[in-house]
Amino acid sequence: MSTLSEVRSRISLPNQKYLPVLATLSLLALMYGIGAANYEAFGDAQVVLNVFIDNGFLLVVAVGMTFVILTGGIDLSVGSVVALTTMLSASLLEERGWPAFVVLPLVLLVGSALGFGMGCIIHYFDIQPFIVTLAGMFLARGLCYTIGTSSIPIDDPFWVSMAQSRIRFGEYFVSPSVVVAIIVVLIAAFVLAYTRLGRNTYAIGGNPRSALLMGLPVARTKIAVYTISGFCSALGGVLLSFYMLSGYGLHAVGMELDAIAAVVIGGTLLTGGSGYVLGTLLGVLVLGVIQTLITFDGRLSSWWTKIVIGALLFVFILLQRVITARKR
Amino acid sequence: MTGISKEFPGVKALSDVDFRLLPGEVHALMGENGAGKSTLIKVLTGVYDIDQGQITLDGTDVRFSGPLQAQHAGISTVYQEVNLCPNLSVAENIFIGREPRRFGKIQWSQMEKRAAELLKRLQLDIDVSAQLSTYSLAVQQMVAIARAIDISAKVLILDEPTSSLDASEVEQLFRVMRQLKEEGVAILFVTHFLDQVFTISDRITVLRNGRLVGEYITRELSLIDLVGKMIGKELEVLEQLEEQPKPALAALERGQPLIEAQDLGRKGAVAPFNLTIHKGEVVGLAGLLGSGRTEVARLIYGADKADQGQLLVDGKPVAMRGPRSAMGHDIAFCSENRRTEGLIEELTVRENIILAMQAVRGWTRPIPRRRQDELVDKYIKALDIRPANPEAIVRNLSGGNQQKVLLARWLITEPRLLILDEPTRGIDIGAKTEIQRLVAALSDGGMAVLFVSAELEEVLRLSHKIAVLRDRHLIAELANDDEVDADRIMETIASGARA
Amino acid sequence: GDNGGDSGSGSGSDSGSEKIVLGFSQVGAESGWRTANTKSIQDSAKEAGIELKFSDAQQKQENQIKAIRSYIQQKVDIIAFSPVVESGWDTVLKEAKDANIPVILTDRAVDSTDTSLYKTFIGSDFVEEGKKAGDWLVKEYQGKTETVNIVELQGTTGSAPANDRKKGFGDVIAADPKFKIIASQTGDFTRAKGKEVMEAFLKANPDIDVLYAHNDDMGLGAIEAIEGAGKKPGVDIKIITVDAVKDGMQALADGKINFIVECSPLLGPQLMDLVQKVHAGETVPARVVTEETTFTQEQAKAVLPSRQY
Amino acid sequence: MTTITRLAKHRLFWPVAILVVLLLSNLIFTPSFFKVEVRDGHLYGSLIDILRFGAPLILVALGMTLVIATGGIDLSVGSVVAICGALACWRISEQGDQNSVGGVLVAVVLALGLALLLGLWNGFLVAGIGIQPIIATLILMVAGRGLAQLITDGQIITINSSPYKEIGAGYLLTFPVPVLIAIVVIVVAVLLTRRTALGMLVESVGGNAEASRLAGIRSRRIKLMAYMFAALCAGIAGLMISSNVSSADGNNAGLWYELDAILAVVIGGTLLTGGRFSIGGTVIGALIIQTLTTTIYTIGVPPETTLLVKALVVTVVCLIQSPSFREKVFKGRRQRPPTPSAPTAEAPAKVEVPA
Ligand SMILES: Nc1ncnc2c1ncn2[C@@H]1O[C@H](COP(=O)(O)OP(=O)(O)OP(=O)(O)O)[C@@H](O)[C@H]1O
Ligand SMILES: Nc1ncnc2c1ncn2[C@@H]1O[C@H](COP(=O)(O)OP(=O)(O)OP(=O)(O)O)[C@@H](O)[C@H]1O
Ligand SMILES: [Mg+2]
Ligand SMILES: [Mg+2]
Repeated sequence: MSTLSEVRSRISLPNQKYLPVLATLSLLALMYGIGAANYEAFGDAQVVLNVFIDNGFLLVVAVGMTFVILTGGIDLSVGSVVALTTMLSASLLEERGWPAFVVLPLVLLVGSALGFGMGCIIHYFDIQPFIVTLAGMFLARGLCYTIGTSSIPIDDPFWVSMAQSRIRFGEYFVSPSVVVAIIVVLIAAFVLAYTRLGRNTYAIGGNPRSALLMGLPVARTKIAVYTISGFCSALGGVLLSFYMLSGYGLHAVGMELDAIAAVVIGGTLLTGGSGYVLGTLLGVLVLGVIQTLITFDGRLSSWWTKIVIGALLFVFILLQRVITARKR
Repeated sequence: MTGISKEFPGVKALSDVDFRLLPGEVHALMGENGAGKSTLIKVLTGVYDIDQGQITLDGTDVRFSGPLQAQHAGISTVYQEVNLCPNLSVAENIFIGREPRRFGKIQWSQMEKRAAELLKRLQLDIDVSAQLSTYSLAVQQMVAIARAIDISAKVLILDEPTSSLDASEVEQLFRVMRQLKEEGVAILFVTHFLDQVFTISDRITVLRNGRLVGEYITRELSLIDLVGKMIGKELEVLEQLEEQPKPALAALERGQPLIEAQDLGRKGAVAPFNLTIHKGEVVGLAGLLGSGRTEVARLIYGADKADQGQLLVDGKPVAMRGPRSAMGHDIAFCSENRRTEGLIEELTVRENIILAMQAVRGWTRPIPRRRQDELVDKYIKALDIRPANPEAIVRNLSGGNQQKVLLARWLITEPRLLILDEPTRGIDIGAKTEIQRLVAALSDGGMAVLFVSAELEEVLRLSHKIAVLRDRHLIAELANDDEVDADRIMETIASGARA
Repeated sequence: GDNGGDSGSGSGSDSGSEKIVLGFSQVGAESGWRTANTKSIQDSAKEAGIELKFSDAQQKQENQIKAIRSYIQQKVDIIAFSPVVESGWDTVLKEAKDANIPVILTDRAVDSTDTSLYKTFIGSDFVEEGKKAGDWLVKEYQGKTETVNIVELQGTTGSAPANDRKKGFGDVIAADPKFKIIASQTGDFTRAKGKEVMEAFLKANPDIDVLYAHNDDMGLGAIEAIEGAGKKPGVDIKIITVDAVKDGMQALADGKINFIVECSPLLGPQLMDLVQKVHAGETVPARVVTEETTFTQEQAKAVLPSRQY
Repeated sequence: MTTITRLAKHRLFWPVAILVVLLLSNLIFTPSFFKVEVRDGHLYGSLIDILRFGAPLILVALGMTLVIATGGIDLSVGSVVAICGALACWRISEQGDQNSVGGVLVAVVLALGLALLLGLWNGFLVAGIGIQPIIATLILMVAGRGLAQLITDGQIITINSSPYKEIGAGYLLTFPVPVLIAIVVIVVAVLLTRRTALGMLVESVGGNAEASRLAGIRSRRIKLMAYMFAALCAGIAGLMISSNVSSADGNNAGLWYELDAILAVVIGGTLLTGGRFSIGGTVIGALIIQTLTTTIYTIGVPPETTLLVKALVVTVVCLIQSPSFREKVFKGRRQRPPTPSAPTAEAPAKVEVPA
């Protein structure tokens, strides 16, 4: 038996399960290097920080999505919940004049409640997450329009200070939203790796039937991940409303796809059970850097922009695939 | 449990069954495939709702809404198919839901330490931090058992835990079971191995066609009686089983080998080996758990790509690009893990059976429906698949019947080499004899068979030649003559000498 | 001084003649109108010898903000953009101001209270366009008393042109109770949706007198639906649209549309002029209105041969 | 067992019931909803509209069904719709005589050829390279839209070709041509999947990929075919849509079609996880969606509340479809008889239909 275990430990190198993440990270670095070589101002570290500033809300949303996808589910409602949050915050703050410390928890609660509701329907009535969250998407977007169809500016002092204050170190700066997003990532990484909730999430993604038969709290976990996703969407919405200082029913259209793409590019399997929040962070950065590359170039027409985004995505995923396949 | 009834659409799985389980006993639940054993267990632990009847635990009426609740009430279960999460590590699979924590934070290192200790108790020495899916089915079964016994429960339910375990692992399991019994745990045990029943159990309850036949004290029941109770008729089966002769070696004409593996190997899976298989020959593979039998079979079939050596078919080297090319050379492979590598659970019995045959013909040439029905009916009868409904969804079949469906899929392709990896896993004795007879008949008819089974007796009974594996090396090839028996093979393995 | 952009400029590697670098963030390419707008800007930038950094926001405000931030990073001389919506620009505009980069708005205003955040705004007034459409209708039905049944094809729900064109039109006709909007639905600014919605309108409402479409494309789709129902567009049902793209003008000249309010995308030359002025430190008016007109069927016939887009 | 309860157990019972209820509910607002008349020598009426506008969606959903059955998903269909419409219209606009039938045929063949190529690309990424389907097709979803706009140069190409117009807006023997095309494709799809072994092989690949591989199924080839079929269907839909309005809009044609198509498939009872699929279910699902859209337009729901209505209907649809919802609701109502009646060979009907 001793040789056997030797063979096995030789086969499963400790870092093997992190390989996709490492591959993504190195490709990302490569992409940044190419950008820095081609565009003068690209090498500036502030460009990287700007990617964080510009994608903090997406990051938070994608973290929530990671939980859902890890269970093998999907949440299409995130973009709409983001929009609803901005709209709700704006209308409560500006049209009702409610104070920020009431509005903030309230909108987070609304987002979580929506997620909770969808989770319950998905679990108890055994309906595919795709349609339930699609209905949730229609609902949240529809609620936005019932609040109003035009965009509402926010000038609540708290919101404005969150939007415009900068956390500086030397000549570089980030926005408070970035700090919030990073904290969310850290908490999520901890929850997934070190708590029962996190491990149950992976277990359900691995095999839901087994998870049930192993006596894991499937109901609680499934509902919890959709609630988390709802919460993260709402938090993302708050960050977006910091970013934009406005509420609008057409904000974050299609953000669910960005979030899903970020999660999947980060190496998480859409079938569930495998992936890391760190990967999601990298996925968001990949999308952000691609976009930055294109604005720095500034010569592409609208359609070439799309084609180039697709092509870069393709090259990236192809390389990622090649690297991980060879090492396996 | 009293008066339990459970009905699925179209099938009465249990009708008015009484069952009791006392503390400090090992109680065997017996019956043919599809008798309702697993259903009884699932009803007891709340996986299914009961239509009728009552469950009493420690004198109080209970009705669980699911395994979680049953676990809280002190019932720990290993369900029939390995129900673990393949994407998690071995240690996690053992401890998930009960991880050692400090301030809510899971203590990974402690968990892995304890998992390793626990598996040592079952004499299993593996890397517990590796993903479960990298291990063979047998190891997974052991892990599931480890999980169940570590939940210090009042009741331990084991549904066919030994179906792919070797004698020594079974021995370890029994040791632990006896220990738990001493501690007053009530153990419910399901198996199709009659000798195991008589070794370990105190009492036996027999089910037949979803009805209770009776409850017996093991000591007072003879083997013959038990079989009689299970199948409900007199026992030609068992007699046949005993009188089956060893296959006659001499009768085989040796021509050109059908299949010849030359230094075939794959890094990390199995060391390069040589093996020849002739037409009409049954070659058995023997070895301990994880010795590489499955790997040998998969390499020959091309399910995994070999990175060394070559394979000759009819004396000509062939490039194995995957199962497809193997099938092109009339090689068939019935895999050990029917659930992940065998059946398509949502499809019907008919579709599963004709699948491989259809795959060879390609999608443009469907097998005419009439022919499908003929073939399927023939094998449903031959293997006694129940329910005998070709349109039943395979997911809803009992474990043993699923195995028969998988077997039927490959038998109808009429290959020249049939690779059977644990084909009798979870199959009742009646059907097992039937399958053994079939294999013998097929080899008489000229089909070569590579036979892998954890049950050494079975290998000995069927094979002309036995290849012995140890630690992923093929160490010996023994002609199955009169001198060879189980002990001799164990000796060979133990000495590790290369022949 | 306003003119701080010079010192830091130079993302272009070519030294020598100091080319003005203009960062322009376009909304997207969601319609022919928008593409014409983009083209006009690109062409006139080339003509004026201005280096244009163009980016397409795909109808997303966050993308526009990202682009503007990236222009600040690249230290362009001037930033111009067509805001997707009015609100939510203060933060990034402040950053631009801090970096001493002047900003010009095109096509649409922002609702910022701090007007120092941008130099000038050049573009159309959507409410005004709606009003013009309403005015024509009021004049057309002057002196008649029976009710006029109007159906409206709105633009994308929530978008500024849809909101404003609806409002302007509604305000004008509200004065007279004989005008009744009996159905109003979004056609997403597209021909296909315009046709589909109009089909449904025709089934549900037997007598429609007037169709008001928020852009030409929806109007053109609706015309097909009307013809399919065996009615004559422009005669049985009077049609008013906004934009005046070429296909629309053709239909107007053919008598299938009755009135088009122009919304000109050809801002390029005017914009470049402003860019040069701002860069040179000259004072510019805070609001530059593009010259826009309206077309009747006769006017359309006259100008059709000379339309550029 | 009565016929009704037997009917109720049919896979398509609930989707059909929902469709019927949705259609009937129109009567309240529009009494003439079911009126179908012949106008100008062709059928005319709301029901015909539903079929006509539903045809492209049915096609796209049909292709999507096969892709989903293999365990994949195709997000690029909307872009393929746009590309094919754009290519065909561009080609026609380039030729001297837009009304030449030959020229139109060439354009159609070109466009559908390109669609097959795009499907091949998707299939290659998924089956050849092994990229997760959602991300593999996302590439074409993003880039394809750009491609379509590249073809149209960002403008809307308007053409004036009566043969081309037949595809999306024509009538044959009073029947709308797009509906006839859709019927032909449905029949072909049914024959292709159920008369050959393709359907079963697709289901087995989607049900358990590894087991299928070991059973010797060429799953790559099957997946490739599924993606190509999906793209072809999307291509035909693209032709219909552009022909219907005689113009190609690279940016808006087929926008968000993928969501509607997936929704149709899911409402039709096919699981997104792959395996068993139902073409009939998909067709009904697509009709439900189109009926909903038409209903919203017809009864005059204000655009701001359209989405709320959609959310409501989708929720109700999926709740009613869910067996466990019906069971739970009925259990509550039925109060569970204390002793179930004598066991018979048949299972008690889980659903009761209020007749
Ligand atoms: N979910 C289900 N739906 C329909 N029928 C089912 C379902 N589960 C089990 N059955 C049927 O119930 C009967 C009893 O099955 P069960 O799994 O209890 O048998 P078993 O005694 O465990 O057999 P084995 O020894 O083969 O494991 C079988 O006929 C089976 O087909
Ligand atoms: N690369 C690898 N890394 C880790 N584990 C591996 C690897 N390759 C194979 N294994 C595991 O080791 C097992 C080798 O044992 P194999 O199944 O061939 O033995 P066996 O004699 O059939 O034993 P069993 O009775 O357990 O089926 C494989 O089934 C597989 O689960
Ligand atoms: Mg069983
Ligand atoms: Mg094995």
